Amino acid sequence: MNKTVSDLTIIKNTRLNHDNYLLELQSYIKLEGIIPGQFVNILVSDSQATFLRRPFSIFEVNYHQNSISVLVKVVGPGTEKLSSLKPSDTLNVIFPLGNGFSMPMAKEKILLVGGGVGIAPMMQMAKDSRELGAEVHILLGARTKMDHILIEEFSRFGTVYLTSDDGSVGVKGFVTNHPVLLQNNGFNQIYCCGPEPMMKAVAKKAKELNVRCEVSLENAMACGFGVCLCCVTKTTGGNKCVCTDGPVFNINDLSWPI
Amino acid sequence: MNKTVSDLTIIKNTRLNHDNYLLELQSYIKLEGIIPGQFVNILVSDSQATFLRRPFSIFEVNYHQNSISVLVKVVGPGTEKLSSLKPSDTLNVIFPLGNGFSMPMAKEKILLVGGGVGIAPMMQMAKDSRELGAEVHILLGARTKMDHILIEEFSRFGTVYLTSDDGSVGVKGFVTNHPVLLQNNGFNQIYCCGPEPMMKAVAKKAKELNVRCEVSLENAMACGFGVCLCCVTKTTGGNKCVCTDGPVFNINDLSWPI
Amino acid sequence: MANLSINIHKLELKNPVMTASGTFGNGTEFDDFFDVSQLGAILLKGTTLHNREGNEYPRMAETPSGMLNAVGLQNKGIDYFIRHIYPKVSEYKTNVIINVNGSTVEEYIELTEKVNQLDKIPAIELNISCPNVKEGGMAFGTNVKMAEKVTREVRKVYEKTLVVKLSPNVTDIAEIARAVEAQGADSVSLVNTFLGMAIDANTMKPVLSTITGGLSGPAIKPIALRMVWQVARAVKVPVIGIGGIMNATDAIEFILAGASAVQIGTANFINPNISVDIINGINDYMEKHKLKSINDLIGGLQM
Amino acid sequence: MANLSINIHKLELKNPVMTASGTFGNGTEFDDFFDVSQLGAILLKGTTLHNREGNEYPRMAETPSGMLNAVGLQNKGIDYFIRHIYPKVSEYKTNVIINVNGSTVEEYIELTEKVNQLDKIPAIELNISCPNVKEGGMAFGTNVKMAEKVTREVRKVYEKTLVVKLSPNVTDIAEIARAVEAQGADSVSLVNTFLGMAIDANTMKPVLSTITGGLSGPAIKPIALRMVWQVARAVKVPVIGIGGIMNATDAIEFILAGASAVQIGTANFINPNISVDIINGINDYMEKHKLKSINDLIGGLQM
Ligand SMILES: Cc1cc2nc3c(=O)[nH]c(=O)nc-3n(C[C@H](O)[C@H](O)[C@H](O)COP(=O)(O)OP(=O)(O)OC[C@H]3O[C@@H](n4cnc5c(N)ncnc54)[C@H](O)[C@@H]3O)c2cc1C
Ligand SMILES: Cc1cc2nc3c(=O)[nH]c(=O)nc-3n(C[C@H](O)[C@H](O)[C@H](O)COP(=O)(O)OP(=O)(O)OC[C@H]3O[C@@H](n4cnc5c(N)ncnc54)[C@H](O)[C@@H]3O)c2cc1C
Ligand SMILES: Cc1cc2nc3c(=O)[nH]c(=O)nc-3n(C[C@H](O)[C@H](O)[C@H](O)COP(=O)(O)O)c2cc1C
Ligand SMILES: Cc1cc2nc3c(=O)[nH]c(=O)nc-3n(C[C@H](O)[C@H](O)[C@H](O)COP(=O)(O)O)c2cc1C
Ligand code: FES
Ligand code: FES
Repeated sequence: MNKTVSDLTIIKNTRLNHDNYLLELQSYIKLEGIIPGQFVNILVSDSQATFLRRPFSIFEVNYHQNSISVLVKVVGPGTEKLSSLKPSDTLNVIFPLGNGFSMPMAKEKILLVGGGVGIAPMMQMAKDSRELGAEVHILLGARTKMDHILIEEFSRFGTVYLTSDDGSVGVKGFVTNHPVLLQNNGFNQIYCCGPEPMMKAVAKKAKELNVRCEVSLENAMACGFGVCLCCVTKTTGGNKCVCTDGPVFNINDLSWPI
Repeated sequence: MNKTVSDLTIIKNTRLNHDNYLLELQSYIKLEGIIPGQFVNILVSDSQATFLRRPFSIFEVNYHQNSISVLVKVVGPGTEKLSSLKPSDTLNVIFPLGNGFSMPMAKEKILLVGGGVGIAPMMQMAKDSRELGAEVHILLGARTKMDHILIEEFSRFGTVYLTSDDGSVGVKGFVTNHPVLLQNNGFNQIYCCGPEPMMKAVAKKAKELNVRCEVSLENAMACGFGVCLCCVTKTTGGNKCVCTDGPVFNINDLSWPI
Repeated sequence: MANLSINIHKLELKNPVMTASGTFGNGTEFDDFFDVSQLGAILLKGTTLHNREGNEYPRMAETPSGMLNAVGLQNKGIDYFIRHIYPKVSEYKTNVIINVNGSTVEEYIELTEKVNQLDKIPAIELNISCPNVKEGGMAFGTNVKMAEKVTREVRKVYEKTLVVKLSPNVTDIAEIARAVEAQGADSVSLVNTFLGMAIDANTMKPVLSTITGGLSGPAIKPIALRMVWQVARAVKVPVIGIGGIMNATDAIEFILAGASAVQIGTANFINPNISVDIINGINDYMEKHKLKSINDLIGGLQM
Repeated sequence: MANLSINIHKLELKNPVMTASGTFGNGTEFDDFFDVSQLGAILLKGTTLHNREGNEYPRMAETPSGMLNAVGLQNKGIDYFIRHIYPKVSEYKTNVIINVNGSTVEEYIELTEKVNQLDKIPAIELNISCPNVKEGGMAFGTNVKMAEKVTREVRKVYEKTLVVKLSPNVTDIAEIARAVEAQGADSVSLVNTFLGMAIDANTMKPVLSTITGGLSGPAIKPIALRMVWQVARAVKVPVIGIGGIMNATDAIEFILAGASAVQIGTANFINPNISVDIINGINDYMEKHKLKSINDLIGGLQM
């Protein structure tokens, strides 16, 4: 769909754990053809500390009820404010933004890797990929058991694997320590979102395994729709905007030293 | 009491009419010896448009329940935000500030004149004056009947007279058109708060009648406790701070051309 | 509808609202949001003779009521522009203005000569105030002699409307404005960004890859407004006001201070529709104040 | 508790947190809120030789993340100060510094000579940057020659610590800093306020009686921080950072940029206790980052 600036109404705000909230937003503009990996840019009004909008991945789209949801991890004043909102509060949102993931084909075996709040774009991705007939595997990494959220929801769409830094759940260590990534499991594609060091490690692994891999970057943004040129990342084709040419990039196009 | 910076909790927010709200605030610091005409300076957090605090007259003090209330007229972003607050929300407040009115003696006949939201400091003034044994008369001016609020509450402490610009209630015209001010009614003192032109007109009248008169000014303030020197008014003794030397001034001390 | 049209030298604006260079892409990025032909003019992003990759990421820091940027004139160069972007933007039914940048006077001249060939570009904005490049940029705008020189030389090769964009990072901006006016500038636009800096106390490092960057947004509005007021009293050519304009009231303040037109910058990031909203807001204000023509508002500050 | 003590020339500070002149009254106004002796130093409000009534009301305009003031050095003059205020403030167990103002070099000298007699005043801050007075003030701070002259002449009559307070309304603040250092300044403090303006679109009038005023508050922080960083690299004397510091993190940013101490201004209006909170916040930060002495933090920016 075309980019739009629109007031969305909060239908539901669910506290998932100590610092993660799931906001469900009603749209009055008809939602159509949103691609997993696209994002929204939210104006956090009424907060002295937030001048610019705040970008969030689209966590899930519900075309039936014409709503989208975003997963918000509280890290500063903007996310703090968002986490405190209540049903019937409204948010001014620009969406849908960015390119989104390239979708797998039927029968393809894919691995979605999400670290921390980087799991956000993976829910819709898992759902849509499953619908397209792909075989979906989902590897989720977090610091501790307490930080792992939405495992059940993910497992509706694929096989879930877990890692935790402290070993309190799943395999101890980073996602790249998990056997599912260590061994060549015949994945056709790997999709990854999380902290940059994690994405680089996964990209490196994918390269070794010779598997096509896309990562979703989270560079700091001022506009979100390609006019300020603040969010650039180096690519083989020069500096590209993460907000329009991304946030999803094929790792081969990035100038990462991997 | 000494000036303090303290978080007060909203106990009640009552909508009085289309643009006036009465906020009742619980204090955890013991309230004592607050003088009618003193004010509080409220931090409106969570609003992009309000950097400085917002001053409000102390409308009423309830020593029993250790609370104070303020009357808020919505005129801009700060007052808008305050009007939207709910019980259990907290406000950071500096109080009590300013000098307050000189209290009448027992048996004195006094007239309190309030125009618009200038009625705010008059409630506690009426209450305390009545308690001191003064004979209290209260003249309230507003634009229309709809803008008149709290008449019943005022009438608990004295005789209430009304004017309205359009004549929809009380005497038509400004407060200075009301017979109670036009004739010499033997008032010992007149106390006035409202828009500056009104206060000047009342001051002029008081001078003609040769009645002692105090007015409460509302100059724009940055600090509220005498350090920025932004809020000055010209007096016979040079520029004085409205926030510390006032807000209440004897009209003879002001350099008003009356 | 009040009459909002105003001329800046030969440039005919249907209303005084333009978008600021570097904050509006090539205009086409706004097609999804509104018809940019409604604007008085659009300023394209800073253009140079050759392709420039700009500075390293991070290029942005949020600040209280503002932001720092260190983009550093990333653009594909004028030839790419002429081939790929010009055909699209020349379809717009509004004035499309190129923001011209160079690191030497010769570069400014060569670029201007190329732009001069473009029929559908009725004006250039000579950017002598970019704080984010190592060579040229702000150095031209903070030195009277250099500002004079580059204006004089560009004037020689350009006959259409020449706007010179001034830097606020100076002791006396009116002096620079008078100097470029004397060398033939048809208008001055101000302000570009203020040189600022952000530090991340946690990492103990500068936030921007370039350490310093340009401050924009409402934070700078009071200073920009003062400068526009000073310059409008110092020069005879029309002044274009820029700096922290977020709504119609802000725009009106600049016009009252003496600006004949305004540019909307950072506000576009926060509300992509803001520039049309501002046109409507100015119209409403004029109707409320019973002003028939925008000329009645320009410099209308009462003292 | 980390070691927060630091010396500025002969001035011994128990911590690097001072309050900025004109925002802290005479200190006594804060007695209800906290014990001001906890501070590294307090800067008294701008003092002149003779009584000054200051400018007409209105003197203040709120702006995005900041405020404009046009107080214009209202004070009762040095003789009144010596008689009525000095006895009180000299009781404080911290450094009490006078902010010295004049409209001529002679006035600066005469005032300094009087202050020199006061045992309990270990330093003066020479204000050559007040934007709100018709004569003198900022004119001294925006001109190298004049800044040099007033510093040189005052230096001749003053042997205690001489801090010169710089104006940010200049093209090259490092140049001015170097100039006053060469003339004997023991330290420079920066920045004073930025010249700005506010207009009320409704009334079409300037908000301030003086039309322009001085901008302070977080809005100016990114520019002030950049200037402190530039000056700290340009001079050898200690630098005192000022401008929009609202919390400990802001203060730490200035110290990382090279400031040996900081001054808290407008923040005092919003939270009268902020200066002590900032001392505690700096201490917490140093403990968290395992820094033993404030010297380890000064200029600690990693690039
Ligand atoms: C395309 C995109 C998609 C995103 N999707 C999500 C999502 O689905 N869920 C979610 O919770 N968050 C997501 N983020 C991150 C989210 O935008 C930030 O957490 C948010 O803007 C922080 O705002 P704040 O005011 O709470 O904190 P701030 O005060 O702005 O920041 C707090 C801390 O986080 C750091 N930080 C903030 N933004 C970024 C960034 N973009 N890159 C690196 N560091 C940063 C700051 O430097 C600071 O240290 C996404 C970001 C992008 C660019
Ligand atoms: C000592 C004192 C006591 C006060 N008591 C009360 C009270 O009891 N109840 C109440 O509702 N209000 C009171 N006020 C006024 C109140 O402080 C302002 O209405 C409030 O600060 C406006 O904030 P805002 O953000 O809503 O509007 P802003 O955006 O700050 O202002 C909206 C409009 O009101 C004007 N304005 C704001 N403050 C003042 C002022 N001080 N003088 C003149 N014009 C002003 C502005 O110029 C603007 O046009 C008092 C003011 C003072 C100084
Ligand atoms: C991200 C960004 C990029 C900019 N690029 C340019 C540019 O290329 N050329 C130019 O003259 N000004 C550039 N500017 C300055 C703006 O045009 C404008 O002068 C400045 O931002 C102040 O206006 P504002 O506060 O409304 O944003 C840029 C500003 C920003 C924020
Ligand atoms: C109301 C007010 C009055 C001031 N008076 C003086 C003064 O008398 N002398 C002086 O050197 N600076 C004066 N200043 C400037 C401050 O000391 C400080 O340099 C400036 O406000 C920037 O710091 P801030 O952003 O923390 O306020 C004044 C500032 C304000 C806001
Ligand atoms: S965030 Fe502005 S171009 Fe990407
Ligand atoms: S408001 Fe600051 S002195 Fe009165």
